[in-house]
Amino acid sequence: MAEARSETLVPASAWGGGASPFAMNSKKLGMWLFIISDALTFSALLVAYTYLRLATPNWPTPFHFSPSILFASLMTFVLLSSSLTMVMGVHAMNHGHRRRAVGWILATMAGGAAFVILHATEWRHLIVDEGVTPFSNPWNEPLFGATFFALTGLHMTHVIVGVLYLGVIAIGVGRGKFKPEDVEVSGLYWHFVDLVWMFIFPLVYLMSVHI
Amino acid sequence: MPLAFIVWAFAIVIVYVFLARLWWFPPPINQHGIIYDQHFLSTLLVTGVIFFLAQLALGYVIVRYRDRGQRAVYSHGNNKLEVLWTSAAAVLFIGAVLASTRVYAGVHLGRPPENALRVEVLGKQFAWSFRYPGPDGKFGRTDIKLINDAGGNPFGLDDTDPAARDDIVTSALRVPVGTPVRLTLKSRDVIHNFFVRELRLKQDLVPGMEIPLVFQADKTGVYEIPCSELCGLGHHQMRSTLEVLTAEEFRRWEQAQVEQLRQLQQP
Amino acid sequence: MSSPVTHHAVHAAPKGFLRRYIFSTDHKVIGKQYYLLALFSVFVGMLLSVLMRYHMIYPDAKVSWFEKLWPTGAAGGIMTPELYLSLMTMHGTIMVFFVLTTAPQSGFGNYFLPLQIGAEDMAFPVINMLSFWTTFAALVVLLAAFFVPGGAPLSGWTAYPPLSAVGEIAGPGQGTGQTLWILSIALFCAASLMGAINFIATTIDLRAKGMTLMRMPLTCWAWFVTAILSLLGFAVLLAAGILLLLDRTAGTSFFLPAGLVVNDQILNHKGGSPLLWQHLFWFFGHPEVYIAILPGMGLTSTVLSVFARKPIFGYRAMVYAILAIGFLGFLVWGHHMFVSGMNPYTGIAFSVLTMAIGVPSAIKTFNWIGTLWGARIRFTTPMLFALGFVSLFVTGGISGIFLGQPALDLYLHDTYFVVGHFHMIMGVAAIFGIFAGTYYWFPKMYGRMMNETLGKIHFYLTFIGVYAIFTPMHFVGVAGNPRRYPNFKEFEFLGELLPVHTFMTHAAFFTAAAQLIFLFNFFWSMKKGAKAPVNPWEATTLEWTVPSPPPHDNFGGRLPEVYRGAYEYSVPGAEKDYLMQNEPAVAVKE
Amino acid sequence: MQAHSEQAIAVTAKTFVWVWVALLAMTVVEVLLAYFHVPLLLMLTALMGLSVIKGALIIAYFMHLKFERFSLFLTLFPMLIFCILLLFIFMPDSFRLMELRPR
Repeated sequence: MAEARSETLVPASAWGGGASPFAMNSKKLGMWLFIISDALTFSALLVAYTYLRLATPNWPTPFHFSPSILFASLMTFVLLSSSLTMVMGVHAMNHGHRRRAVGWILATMAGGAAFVILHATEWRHLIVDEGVTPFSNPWNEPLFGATFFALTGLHMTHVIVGVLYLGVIAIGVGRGKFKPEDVEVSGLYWHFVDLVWMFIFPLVYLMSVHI
Repeated sequence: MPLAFIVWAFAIVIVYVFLARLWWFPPPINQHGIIYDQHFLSTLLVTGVIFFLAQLALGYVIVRYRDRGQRAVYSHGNNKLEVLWTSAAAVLFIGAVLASTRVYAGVHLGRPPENALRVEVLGKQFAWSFRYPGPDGKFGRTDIKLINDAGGNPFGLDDTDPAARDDIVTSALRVPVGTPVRLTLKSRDVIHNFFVRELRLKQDLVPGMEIPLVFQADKTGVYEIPCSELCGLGHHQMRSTLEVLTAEEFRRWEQAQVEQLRQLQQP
Repeated sequence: MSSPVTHHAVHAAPKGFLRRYIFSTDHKVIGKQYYLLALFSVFVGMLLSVLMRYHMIYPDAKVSWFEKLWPTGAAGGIMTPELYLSLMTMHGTIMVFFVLTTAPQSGFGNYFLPLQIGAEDMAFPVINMLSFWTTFAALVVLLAAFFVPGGAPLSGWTAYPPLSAVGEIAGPGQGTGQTLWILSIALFCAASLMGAINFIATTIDLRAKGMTLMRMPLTCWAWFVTAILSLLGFAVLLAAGILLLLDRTAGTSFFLPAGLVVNDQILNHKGGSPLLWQHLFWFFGHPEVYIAILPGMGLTSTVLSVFARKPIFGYRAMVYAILAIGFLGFLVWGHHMFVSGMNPYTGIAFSVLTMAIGVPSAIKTFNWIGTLWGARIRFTTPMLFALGFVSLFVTGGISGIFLGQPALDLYLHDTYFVVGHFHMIMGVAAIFGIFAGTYYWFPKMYGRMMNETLGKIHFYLTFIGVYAIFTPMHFVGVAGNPRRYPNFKEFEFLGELLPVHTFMTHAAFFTAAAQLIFLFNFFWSMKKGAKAPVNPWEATTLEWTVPSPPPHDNFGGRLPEVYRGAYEYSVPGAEKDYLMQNEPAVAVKE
Repeated sequence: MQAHSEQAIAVTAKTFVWVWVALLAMTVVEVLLAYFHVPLLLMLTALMGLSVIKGALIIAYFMHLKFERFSLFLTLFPMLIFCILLLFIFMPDSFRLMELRPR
C-alpha cells in the first residue's frame, strides 16, 4: 500500500525516533518505570493485607493515640517534611545553587534517619512491651504482626536505601560531579517512599475500625 | 517441501486418534458426566475443524508458494479479511465459553438437595479418609490434638461428644446409587485434589476451607480416586475408591459399620 | 552521559579481558552471555526431563550413575519418587525462568533491540550488566539446591503452599532447597526488573531518526510489550516471594491457615490462605507465559516475512494483537484456578476473558498464513523453524480452548492434557522461536554462517520428535492421567496408559539426541562456518546494515536514519526485491 | 500540562511549602477521623480518598509530574492503576474464605 511509503521523511511526532518523546533524559524515565514496578509490589502487599484482614473475623485494633498513633503521626510529619526539603534541594540545584542543594539533601537525609529511628523505637516498643512478633501477639491473631512487620519493614528498607542513595548523591553534588537531573532522579525515589507511607499509615494504623 | 507432508500427516493422525477414540474418557456415571461429554464433543468438533483447516492451509501455502522463481505478491494486508476473521474468532470463542458456563454452574452454583447424603472428605499426606455422620445424622466434634492415624482416628474425633461416637470413618467412599451426595472437602496439611474420572469432577481440597461438592452417581461400580494436585512425595500413591452401591447394599454396609462401632465402644 | 539523542557519540571498546568479555557493558556481549546462559540451562533442563521420562516408565530400574549424582535421592541407583519430583520442579523452574524468559527476551532482545532501532547501546549499560550477573547468581543459587541436605524442592515450579511453606516436615527438599528456590526467584525478579526498565527506556528514547513506533520491526514490538509485562508481573511475584520467604523463615502465616497437622506435627499457624499465593503467583504466572511466547511471535513474523519475500500481512493488526495479548494477559490468571476453590462467579468471568485472548492469537495465526499466501518461500533453516512455530502454535493453542472453559477444566485440570498444552505452546513453540532466532541471527552474532544441512536435519528430527512427545500427552490427558506422578503403578486405569508413556519416553530420547546436532553445529560453525556477509538473508532491518559481527559502537558513530517500515519485500519497481529501512527515498512506481 | 521541566524551575519554592502544608493538614484530618467511630465503608472511603489526594499532590508537585509532558502520565499511570484494580479481583475469594472456614 502506498501510504506506508509516502510518509514524510521527517518524523511527524515525538514518537518518530531521534528524540525523547517525554523530553526527559532516560535516567528519569528509568526511575519512573522503577517506581511503577515498586508501587505494584507495595500494592500487592497491601492487597494481600486487605485480603487477609477481610477474611479474619477479629482483627485486633491495638493502636491507641499514645504512643503508637502519636509516633506514627510524628513519623508522617518527618517524612513529609523531608519530602519538602528534598524538593527544595532539587529546586536549588536547578537554579545552580550547588552548596545550598547539598544542605537540603543533608536535611532530607536527617529526616529519613529520624524516621528510621522513630520507627525502630516503635518496633522495639511493640516487640518488647506489647509482645507483638511476626508470628504471635497477645490478641491471638498472628497475622496482625506478620502484616504489620512485613509492610512497615519493607517500607523501612526503602527509607534506609533512600538515605544511603541520597548520601551518594550529596557527596557527588558536593564534589561537583552530579548534574541537576541526578538530584531530581534521586528526589523521585525519595518522594515515592513518602508516597507509599501515605497509604501504609492510614491502612495499618488508622483503620482501627472493626470490620 | 517435506514439511508440508509432515504437517499434514500429523494433522491426520491427531484427528484420527480423536475420532477413533483410541484413548478416551471412561463412560460417565452421572447426569453431569453426560452433559460434560456432549460439551466436550461439540468443542472438539469446532476446534478439530479449525485445527485441521489451519494445518491444511499451512501445508498448502508451503507447497504452493515455494520458491519456483515466481515473484511474490506485494501486499500489506487486507483490512476486510482482518475484520472478518477477528470477529469470526471472537464469536466462536466467546460462544463456546458461554455455552459451557451452564455445565460449570450446574456443579458449583446449584443448591444441594435436602435429602443429600453428607460425607466429609479429608485429605492428608498421603491418604484419603471419609466420615459419615452415622445414625444421629450429625457430625461430632473434632479436635486436631486427638488426631491419631495409627489408632484409626484421622479426623481427631472427640469421643466425649456423643455425636462423634457414632461417626463412621472409612478409607473408601461408599455411596448409594441414584442418591444425591454432598461432600465437604477439607485438607489437614497441604492441598490435595479430589478427582473421579467417571463423575467428570475435580475439586481441590484446600487447608483452611471446607469446600462443598455435590454429585449423584447413577451407576453402580468401583471407581478410582487419584489425588490430582501435587501434595508431596507420595502424591502418586494417594489412592482411594468410590464405590457406588445399590441402596440395599449401602444400607447393609452402613448398619454393619454402626454395629462394629458399637462393639468397639463396649467397655 | 545519558541525554537521549547525543548519547555517548563514539565510545571506544574497553580494553582488558574482564571488562571486555566478563563484566562488559556492551549490549552485544551481554546478549551473548544471556544466550549462552540459556543454552546451558536448556541442556540441564532437558537432561532432567529425559531422566524424568526414563523414571516414569522404568521406576525400578537400577542405574549406577544415578547414585553418584544423587547419593540420597537415588540410593542404590534406583530413583526415588521424591527425586523425581525435585527433578520436575527444577526442570520447570529452569525452563520457564532461565530458558524461556532469558533466551528470547534478554538474549536476543539485548543483542538486537539496539541494532534494530538504530541505537548504539541500551539506555542503561551498567544496569544491563548488573541484570545479567544477577540472573547468573539466581541460576547458581537455584542449582545449589541440588547439593544441600534434602536436595532440590519438590513442590513444582508453582510452589503452592502449604507444601512449599511449612518446611522440611512436608518432605525432603522442602527445607533448605525450597528456601534457595525462593531466593533464586527473588533474584530473578530483581534482574528482570532491571532488564525491563532498560528495554522500555531504550525503545522509547533511543530510536534512530525516522524510526516511528509503527516502523519498528515486530520483534521490537514484542520485546517492548514483553518488557512491560515483566515490569508489572515480576513486581507482584516479588511481593509473593517476600511473603513466602517470611512464612518459611520468620514463622509468619500468610499462606498457612489454622489447624494444620503435617506429618503428625501440629503447627501453630493461623489465619492465612493458600489461595492468596495462587492469586499472587498467577497474577505474575500468566503474563509470564506471554513473556515466554511473545518474542517468539515477533521473531516468527519477521522470519516469515524475510523468507517469504513478502511484506508482513497486516502489520498494524499484528501490533495491535501483540498489545491486546499483553493487555489481556493480565486479565486471565484465574483460569489456572478453576478447581482450586476459587469463587465460581470469578471463575466464569475469567473464562470469558480467557477466551477473549484467543482472538488476538487467532489474528496472528491468520496473518502468518496471509503472509505466506502469494509468497516466494525460501526454505532456509530459520524459515523452517518459523513455519514449525506456526504449526505448533496452532496445535498448542487449540487445546487452550478446552482448558479455558471451566466446565471442561473440571476434568482436564492437572491431567497430562495440560502438560501437553503448555509444552506445545509455551515450551516447544517458544523454543522453536529461539531456534529460528539462533539460525537467523547467528551470522550476525558470530560472523559466520551455521551449516544449513545440519540445521535442516536438526529441524526435521526435532519437529517430528516434539509432535511425537507432546501429542500423546493430550490423549492420556483425556483418559484422565494426572500429572506429576513419578510412576503409574498404583492405579489400574494408569496401567493401561503405560504403552503411550513408553512411546513418549522414547520420542523424548530421540528428540534430546537430535539436539546434539544443534550443539555441534553451533560450536563448530562458530569456529569453522563460512564467513557471513553483512546481509546474508537479504533482510531489510537495520542490524543487516552493519558488519557481521557489528563493531563495538554498532553503527560506527553515525546513527542511521530510517525511511520506511521493516517489511518492504518484493517492492514493485525497485531494483532489488527488498528495500532496506535506511535506504533513502528511491523512485518507486506506484 | 503540555509544558516542560523548565516550568518546574519557574515554580517558586512557595508553592512547595503550600503543598506541604496541605499534606500536613490532610494528615491531621486523617488522624482525627480515626477517633470518630464512623461506619467502616465511610471510614475506608474517607481515608483512601484523602490518601489518593495526598498521593496525587506528591506526584504532581514534588515529583514534578505536573510539569512533565502529559504523555508521560498517560504512559505510566493507566497501567499501574489497571493492575492495582485487578488485584482487587482477589477479594471475592477473601469473603469466600470467611464463608467456608471450618467451624
